[in-house]
Amino acid sequence: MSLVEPHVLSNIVVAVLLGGAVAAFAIARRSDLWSQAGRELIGRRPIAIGAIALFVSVAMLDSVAWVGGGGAAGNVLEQSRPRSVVDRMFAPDFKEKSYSAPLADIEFYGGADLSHPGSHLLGTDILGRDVLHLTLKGARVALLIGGLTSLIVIPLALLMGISAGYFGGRIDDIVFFVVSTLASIPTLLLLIALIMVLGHGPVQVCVAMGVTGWVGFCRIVRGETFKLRELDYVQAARALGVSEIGIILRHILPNLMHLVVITFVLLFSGLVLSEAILAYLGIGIDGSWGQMIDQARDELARDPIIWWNLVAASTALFALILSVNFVGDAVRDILDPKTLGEGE
Amino acid sequence: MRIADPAVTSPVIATFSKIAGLRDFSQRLQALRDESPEFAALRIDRQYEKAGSIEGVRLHGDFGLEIVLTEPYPQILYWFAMPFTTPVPWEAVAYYDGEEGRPFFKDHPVGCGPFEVSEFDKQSKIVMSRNANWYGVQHPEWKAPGTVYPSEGEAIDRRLGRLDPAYVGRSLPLLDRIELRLEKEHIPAFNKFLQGYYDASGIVHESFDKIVQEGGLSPEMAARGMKLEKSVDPDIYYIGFNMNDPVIGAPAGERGRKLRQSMSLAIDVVEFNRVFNNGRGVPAQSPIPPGIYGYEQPYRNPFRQLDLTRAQALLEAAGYSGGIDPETGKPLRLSFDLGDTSTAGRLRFQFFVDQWAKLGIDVEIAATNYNKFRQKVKEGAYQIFMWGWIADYPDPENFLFLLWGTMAQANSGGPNTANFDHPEFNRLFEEMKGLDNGPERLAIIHRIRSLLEEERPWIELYHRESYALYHSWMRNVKPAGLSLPAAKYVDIDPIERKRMRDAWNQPILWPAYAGFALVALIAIPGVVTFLRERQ
Amino acid sequence: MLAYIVRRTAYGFVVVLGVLLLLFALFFLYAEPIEMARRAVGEKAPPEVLEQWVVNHGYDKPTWWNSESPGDTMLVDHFRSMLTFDFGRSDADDSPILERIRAGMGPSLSLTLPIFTVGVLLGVGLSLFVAYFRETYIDRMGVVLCVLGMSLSILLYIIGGQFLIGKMLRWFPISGFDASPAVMLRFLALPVLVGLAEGLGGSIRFYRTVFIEETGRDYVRTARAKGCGDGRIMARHVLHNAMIPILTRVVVSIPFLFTGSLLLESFFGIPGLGSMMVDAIHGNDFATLRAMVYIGALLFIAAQILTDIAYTLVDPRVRLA
Amino acid sequence: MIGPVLRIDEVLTTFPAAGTRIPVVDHVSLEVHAGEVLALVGESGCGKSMTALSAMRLVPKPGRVESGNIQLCGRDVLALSVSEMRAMRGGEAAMIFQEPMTSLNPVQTVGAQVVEAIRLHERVSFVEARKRTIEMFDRVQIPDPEQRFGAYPHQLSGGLKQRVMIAMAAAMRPKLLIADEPTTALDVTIQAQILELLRELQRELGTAILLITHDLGVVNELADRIAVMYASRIVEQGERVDVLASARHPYTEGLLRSVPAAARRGEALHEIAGVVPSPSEWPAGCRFSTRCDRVESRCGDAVPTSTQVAPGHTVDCFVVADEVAQ
Repeated sequence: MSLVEPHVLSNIVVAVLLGGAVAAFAIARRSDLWSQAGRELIGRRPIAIGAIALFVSVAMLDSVAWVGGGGAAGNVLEQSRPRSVVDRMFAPDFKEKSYSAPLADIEFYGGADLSHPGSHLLGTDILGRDVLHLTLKGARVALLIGGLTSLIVIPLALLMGISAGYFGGRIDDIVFFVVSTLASIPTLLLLIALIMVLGHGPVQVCVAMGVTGWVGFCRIVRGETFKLRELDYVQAARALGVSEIGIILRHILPNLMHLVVITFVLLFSGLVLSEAILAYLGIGIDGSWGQMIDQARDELARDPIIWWNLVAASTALFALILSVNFVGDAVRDILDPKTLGEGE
Repeated sequence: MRIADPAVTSPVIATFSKIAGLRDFSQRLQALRDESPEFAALRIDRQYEKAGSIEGVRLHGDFGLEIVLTEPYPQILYWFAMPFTTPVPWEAVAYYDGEEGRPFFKDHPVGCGPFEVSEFDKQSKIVMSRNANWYGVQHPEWKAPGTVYPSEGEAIDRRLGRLDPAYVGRSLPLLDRIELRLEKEHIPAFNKFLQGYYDASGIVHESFDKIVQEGGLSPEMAARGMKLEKSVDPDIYYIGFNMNDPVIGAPAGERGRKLRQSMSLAIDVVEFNRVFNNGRGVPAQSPIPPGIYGYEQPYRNPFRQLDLTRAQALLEAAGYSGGIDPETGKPLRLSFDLGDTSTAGRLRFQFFVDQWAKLGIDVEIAATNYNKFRQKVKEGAYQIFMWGWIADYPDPENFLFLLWGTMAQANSGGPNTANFDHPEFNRLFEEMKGLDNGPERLAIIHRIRSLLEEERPWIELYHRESYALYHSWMRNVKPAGLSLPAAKYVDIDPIERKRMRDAWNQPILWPAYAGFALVALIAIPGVVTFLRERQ
Repeated sequence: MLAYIVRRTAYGFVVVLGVLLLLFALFFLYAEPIEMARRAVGEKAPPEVLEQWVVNHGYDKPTWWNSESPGDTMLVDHFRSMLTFDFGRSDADDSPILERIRAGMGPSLSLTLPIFTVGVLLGVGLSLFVAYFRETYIDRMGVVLCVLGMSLSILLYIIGGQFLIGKMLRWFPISGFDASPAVMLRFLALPVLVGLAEGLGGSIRFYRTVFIEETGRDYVRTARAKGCGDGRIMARHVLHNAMIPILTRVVVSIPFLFTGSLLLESFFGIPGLGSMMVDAIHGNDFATLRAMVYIGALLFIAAQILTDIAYTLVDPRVRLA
Repeated sequence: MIGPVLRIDEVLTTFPAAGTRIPVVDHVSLEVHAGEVLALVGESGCGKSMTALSAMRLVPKPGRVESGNIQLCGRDVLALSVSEMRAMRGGEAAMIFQEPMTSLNPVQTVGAQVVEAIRLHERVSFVEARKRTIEMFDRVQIPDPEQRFGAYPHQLSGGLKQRVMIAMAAAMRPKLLIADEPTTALDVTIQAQILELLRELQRELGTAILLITHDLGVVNELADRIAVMYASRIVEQGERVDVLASARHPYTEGLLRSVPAAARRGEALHEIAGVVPSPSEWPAGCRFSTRCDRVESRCGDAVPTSTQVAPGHTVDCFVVADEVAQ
């Protein structure tokens, strides 16, 4: 047993993220450019941003967990498991024996009475688990896929892209070769092969997605750095004897930040959608909406049709992606309408 | 001889090596091939001839074969009934050598049945068409009687109309072509059956309730003229424990045994079948499935009846009171190792985990891909697993050897993945396997059964029940498991099929028109104003 | 020109070597050959058979370096077999891979080719329509619909298409494949429809952006000022200039014509290369996967070279240096 | 011909923004007579180009001409059919633009683009059109015209590209040539050459020119009359001499004083306080009132109307109107 329990770790991560968000907010407020962009964004897409905020807060609440306080009497296992805030919104024994329709009071097949009649807002799945609960928990996985992968993609792409674009020459040749090689392999296949090698699990899937995902952004960073390097004030800084690292940190990196923000938003939806495909291939992440959809797709063949599983998971997925796409469009319009051609 | 040919890499060579001299022959052949390339280039029958004969196989005239075994092994008779020992003309083997555009022999089966394989696509379909050279064909020159539809049969055949006089005397086979399709997604496949694009199908469990009600066809389906056939498969699905594991296996002694017993008592397989198999499946009491010698319908395994109170008591006795592991002070943590990462599988395994959770045991699902799983098995780094076994031949030996110490994964890499190596069991098994069916054998099987009750290397789950559906236009179907000899009697009424298919598949087109109208309605005002503005 | 093509191709070849090295690392460095053998031959096989399988498939050789005979390693074998297109036999069922690829190409193409051609035509056509009505509610609705379409998972398109069009409305058979052309059309209609619907949102939006960007350019104003009509401007000026981004997008998707669509093929029971890959994934069939990934990469690299050459034909500004 | 070549009367052109429509050309009236050069002057973003584009009915979407009357060669531009308007453009009235770099189609040879301009209006063979194009190239002093015919825009310098643009515009001997900042993007030496060329053409072909510029030097060089725009409105209009020598509107005065001129060597360069307000910040009444050094309280209340200060010289300013009245 490791020293740090997973739930403690995730609590720490949440704290760090919140701290980071506050810090980022404070920094952004001081900069006119960013605070103005932020205001404009909120003005343009209030609903989409609200939806994303909702998803994020659900995911956060599902990440803050602690042991104890509840659990069925006498069941040591339930009591010893960490339960998140979202879990605590549902009773620990909020389970039926099998399917029940939304708000039903008898089991869908078999017709036995439910132990929680009329209280499963979105019904239950084949194991009798509350669908609303599962759907809410999916938010955390979706954000993990998008967030963790971006944490891999963005620094990697920045490191490689800036060094290639700034130093040029040999380094550029090598980076460009690696990028061409990775880009040549069909993404989905490379992803699958990587997951086969790395194994299953959320971290492995995110790492695999990161490895396949950084290439496109790296190209953009490389091109932009190329341009920035030639700018007068960068040349001037170099003439004044500012160190290379200093120039990169002070002049290059800040001017790439808008690209980072745009890429993050655009990357996100692609990643979450790919996970759904991976789920179909049996190599997705446990508890994701993709997995729920995959589990539920055959249930449409039942009579009467079991639709709420599929609808709940796909609506949640759709709503998140849609909001992110809408916000992404707006972010691109506001921050940089030119550099990032669509679809490339 | 082909089984012994190392180039064939037959998966059953170990079994047939009980034939005296087979292995010697195999080694001689390999040695000769290694020594001289000329030998390896020889025609296959010359190679076999030169390598000498197999000691334990003697010819008796044109139709007799005497085989000597190195040890008593009555089950070999079953093996001889399997496709491995189908006679094969060496000419065909020599001809299909993969050279000059000819396929390899293994990709081009040669045989003499009423149908021949005319297309074999591993991914999607097998097409069989009437074999013009079948011995049963009424050949004008041979003047042989040919094979015709029988007029006699079992009582049940008469009752189910399989002996329709309209068919009696017609020459076989009745069909020109049979297509077996492999579909990866079972729901679309089943829907296609319902729409009449397939003549026969199994039932997917999701649509079971629509098709089958109270054990028979639902009125709607019966009205369509559909027919249903049921059978129990000779197989067993089970959860196994790695008996080498220090917590859950033999090293834990009495403590481990009680833990296994407790966990076995917590699994409600009836509920499992209800949730996942629409109640199909016979709850297993021992490794031996129905239809196999040694299966006794009334027998109930005391540790395979759901009894949470007793399970908790046993857990307490094992020292894990309320599921708490005294070493850590936390619930006992075990891992359920799987080589299946599909989401459908995930739900099934979650079911078991939920049941053990009721005892307070914390079982973690460790689903990896198959290779990783095999690796874990090889390294012995696994605790609980789930597996199934389908009979190769109808003998209890074929099931019980899965627990034989000699076959243990850890000892020999054999299929005894539970690594169950119990001296008493081994002795009983070795005694049982050489015996013919009879009271003596049954008595040993009873002793094995009660030994397994106590030891619990497995939690026996269920034996599958399969249901098959046929459309009304498919005639003379008699279920015969996997074997196909009955296919020559089957007939299809293509006119009826066409009629029904068309009737069931009337497209509903109005939404398309409505959609177009809607798009037009929305777009037209915009286009009109736009064009007007331009002027 | 020729020198450029030669140099570009040479670089492409270097990238191919890089891809091969990566594939080798991916597929050979972690899988235990003996376990692959067990999976392929069957649980019931005795050890000597497994070993024989490993030898037959060449997985018993030293991985990187063989001091006795340097040419006899898995690495060398890997490069040799890939570069000569001698893919050997599948790890799962011992079928010859190249033959299966040949057999699967037809069904894959019969699915992807209509999706590709109709998709490009429809995408360009509809986006022209939307771009023409820009800043009207038709354009705004079009964009919103595109984003909606892009936000749906392909799984939902397939499930929805099969359920709604196949099962409820019964327009087309739910799935299946038939090699005879007349029947094939009926079977392919639904997957093609689903494939089109899935890709259309993204491509319309992409082409629309391209067209709007191009129509906003100064030379269009010039053309207008000299009396060009809208149709002529689109056909003679905008389309030609928009060819460059369109070409990039179109050519890059050509490899997928051959590798097929993983999900569509397996859901609709089309025995193409896509479903072959899904099988290979489920069956841990590395030999097949490796061959398919390699072919996919090869086609992609070839397509890139073609794109670069095509640029020089379309855009006079690109000089061959 | 009777009447002006171009007559713009109370034209209002708007763009949608934030729920309302913002005027970019706000009730502007002006006339260009045959053979004369009218310079439309003002800071960037004051609506000069939009006025010109309105005249050609080329206002980019989503902007549109809301009201007013535009007469081009005696025909009502706003009432013409699409195809009639198309025939006007390039035929009766041609236009050249500020950015020769981007105003030519990069993937077509410059010759083909001029040929297209000719063949759009006249049914002539390609060979004939090519001949005329090369003549035109020669006329606008493109060296080596035969060879330049097949060149792509990126192969030509900025000056040459602008010459091609002029050749294209002049190919059909239009009655009106609208030149939208034709020299802004060019080097000073090239600027002079291009201006010279325009003047020659005007003289030879008798073309009226509507010259849009913010460069008063250019105006001095070429214009016969001047119209000064500020914030979508015309504030002062008159003969070149009148406006340059005795500007009356405070904005025009400011503009003139901010030009470095030999006459006022030694004086500090004037600067108009503040920046041009964006349309959302336009004050009610006189739009210059926020920056005007002669502002009075009434300036914020109502829009000043035109006052004639000399024959053909009008100014929109309350203060000036009072001075004149006195």
